[in-house]
Amino acid sequence: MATVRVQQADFDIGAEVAAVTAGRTDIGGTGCFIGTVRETADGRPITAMTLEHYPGMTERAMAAIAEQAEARWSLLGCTLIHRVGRLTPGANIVLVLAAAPHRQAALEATAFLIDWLKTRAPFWKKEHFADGAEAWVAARVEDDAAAARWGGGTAGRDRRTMAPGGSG
Amino acid sequence: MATVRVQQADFDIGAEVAAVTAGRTDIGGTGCFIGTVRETADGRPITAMTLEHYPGMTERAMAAIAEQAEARWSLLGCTLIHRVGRLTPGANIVLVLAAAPHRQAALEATAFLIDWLKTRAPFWKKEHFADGAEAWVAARVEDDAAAARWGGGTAGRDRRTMAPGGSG
Amino acid sequence: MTAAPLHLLYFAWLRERVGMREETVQPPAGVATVGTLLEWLRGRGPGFAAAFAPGLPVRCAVNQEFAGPETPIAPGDEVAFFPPVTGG
Amino acid sequence: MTAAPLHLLYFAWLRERVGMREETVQPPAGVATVGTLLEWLRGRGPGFAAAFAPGLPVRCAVNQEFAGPETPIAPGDEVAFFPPVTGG
Repeated sequence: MATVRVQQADFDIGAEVAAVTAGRTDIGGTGCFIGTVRETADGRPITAMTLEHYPGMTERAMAAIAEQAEARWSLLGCTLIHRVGRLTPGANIVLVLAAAPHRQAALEATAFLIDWLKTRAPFWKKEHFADGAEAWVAARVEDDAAAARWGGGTAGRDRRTMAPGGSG
Repeated sequence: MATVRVQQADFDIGAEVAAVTAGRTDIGGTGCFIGTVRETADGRPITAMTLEHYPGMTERAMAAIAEQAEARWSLLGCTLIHRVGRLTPGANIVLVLAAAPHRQAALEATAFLIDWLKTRAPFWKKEHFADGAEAWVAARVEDDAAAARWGGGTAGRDRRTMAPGGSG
Repeated sequence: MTAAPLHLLYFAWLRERVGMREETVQPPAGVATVGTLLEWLRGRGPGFAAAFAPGLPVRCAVNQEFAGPETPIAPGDEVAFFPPVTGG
Repeated sequence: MTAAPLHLLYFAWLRERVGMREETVQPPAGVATVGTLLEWLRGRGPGFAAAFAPGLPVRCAVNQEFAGPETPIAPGDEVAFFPPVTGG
């Protein structure tokens, strides 16, 4: 049903929207989100970002997230594309599409998909700063809060504590 | 700043996204909504929809709505394109784009823009049913409620009562 | 601001009922607000009576800004009548 | 389910600290959960001690499903360790 892809290459937004909507007359609204690399991270200029992922698990996690959205909002189309590898400022990172009979469902599902993608799909970002330093991006509390507002418990989510009194 | 257009012709989603984002490295997220003609209205099959508007006022109202969104969410890009004339099922009606440093602003602004567009821009839809009947679409209470959640009072909004004890 | 030449516009089913898209009118003295203009229009014939019949959801804009029945009208104003908007 | 040959994967800064992307290990008897596996890994050398130092935000998946310290591990399982995810 859903289109789920992990790729190094850029994506074509118009082509992806067309793939979901072309020839259909039951869709009333399509929501879309495109995430792009910013030139700064916490105010420090970056030259690039490297995205690493867990091949196999990533596709499974993305398919599970899409399936959740399709069921919750009776979606008529759903696309999740996430890029990996080295990306420079201005480059596309992620594309989310959700098509539904009505706009409320399409827009809510779009927000849900990107919130869950950020907290449940195994991708990791490393930032390369202009001064030569590099650092793995830390998970943001705000992203956990955004994901939590959709409920759904911790199934399919990375656990908060690995070892009691121990390793974090 | 914002791109605001009323046109009979279809729009090119990829080109419009590119127009907002190309060459920029300060955008972290772009939200998008595409409204399309459905093949049924309240369960009755339709063959087409005709969109009428108020030339001059439409562009002013759309520009005012975009300006609100740009100010509220510090948008880095904003596009509103609305088609008019006769449109058949599956055709695009409206495109909304909002680009911001972060995704929350982009997605909220996208929802705001389509909610306000539906209640504050002078467009009217007539549905042409498969059985030959036709009818002007009535305003939906749900759309008023969706628009009201953003506050902003009644400035720029059509009034609810035209004449006390009288004409509507 | 009593009698004034006005440019009137009608949209959607109001346009269909009054049978025209636009016109220029010279209302009598005393027509100085949207509400009084609407009362006067209602008496101009069966099409106008049907378009502005009490209870119908009629909206208005004066010089391309949404207006209410109390909104004043002045010579040369563009006054538009239409149903609640349904775009998007 | 005590001793078991496991396929281990490391991502992001865990990968950098342990100095490898993947390996196959045969942990001693008693290593039957993610938590006990992690304790054992921590003692395998300085890189592992740095990767699994107490207080670091380490996450885990068993057979490509997110797991907790109590999650059992069985022969042939694929067990991955990584930081909290930061995609999107």
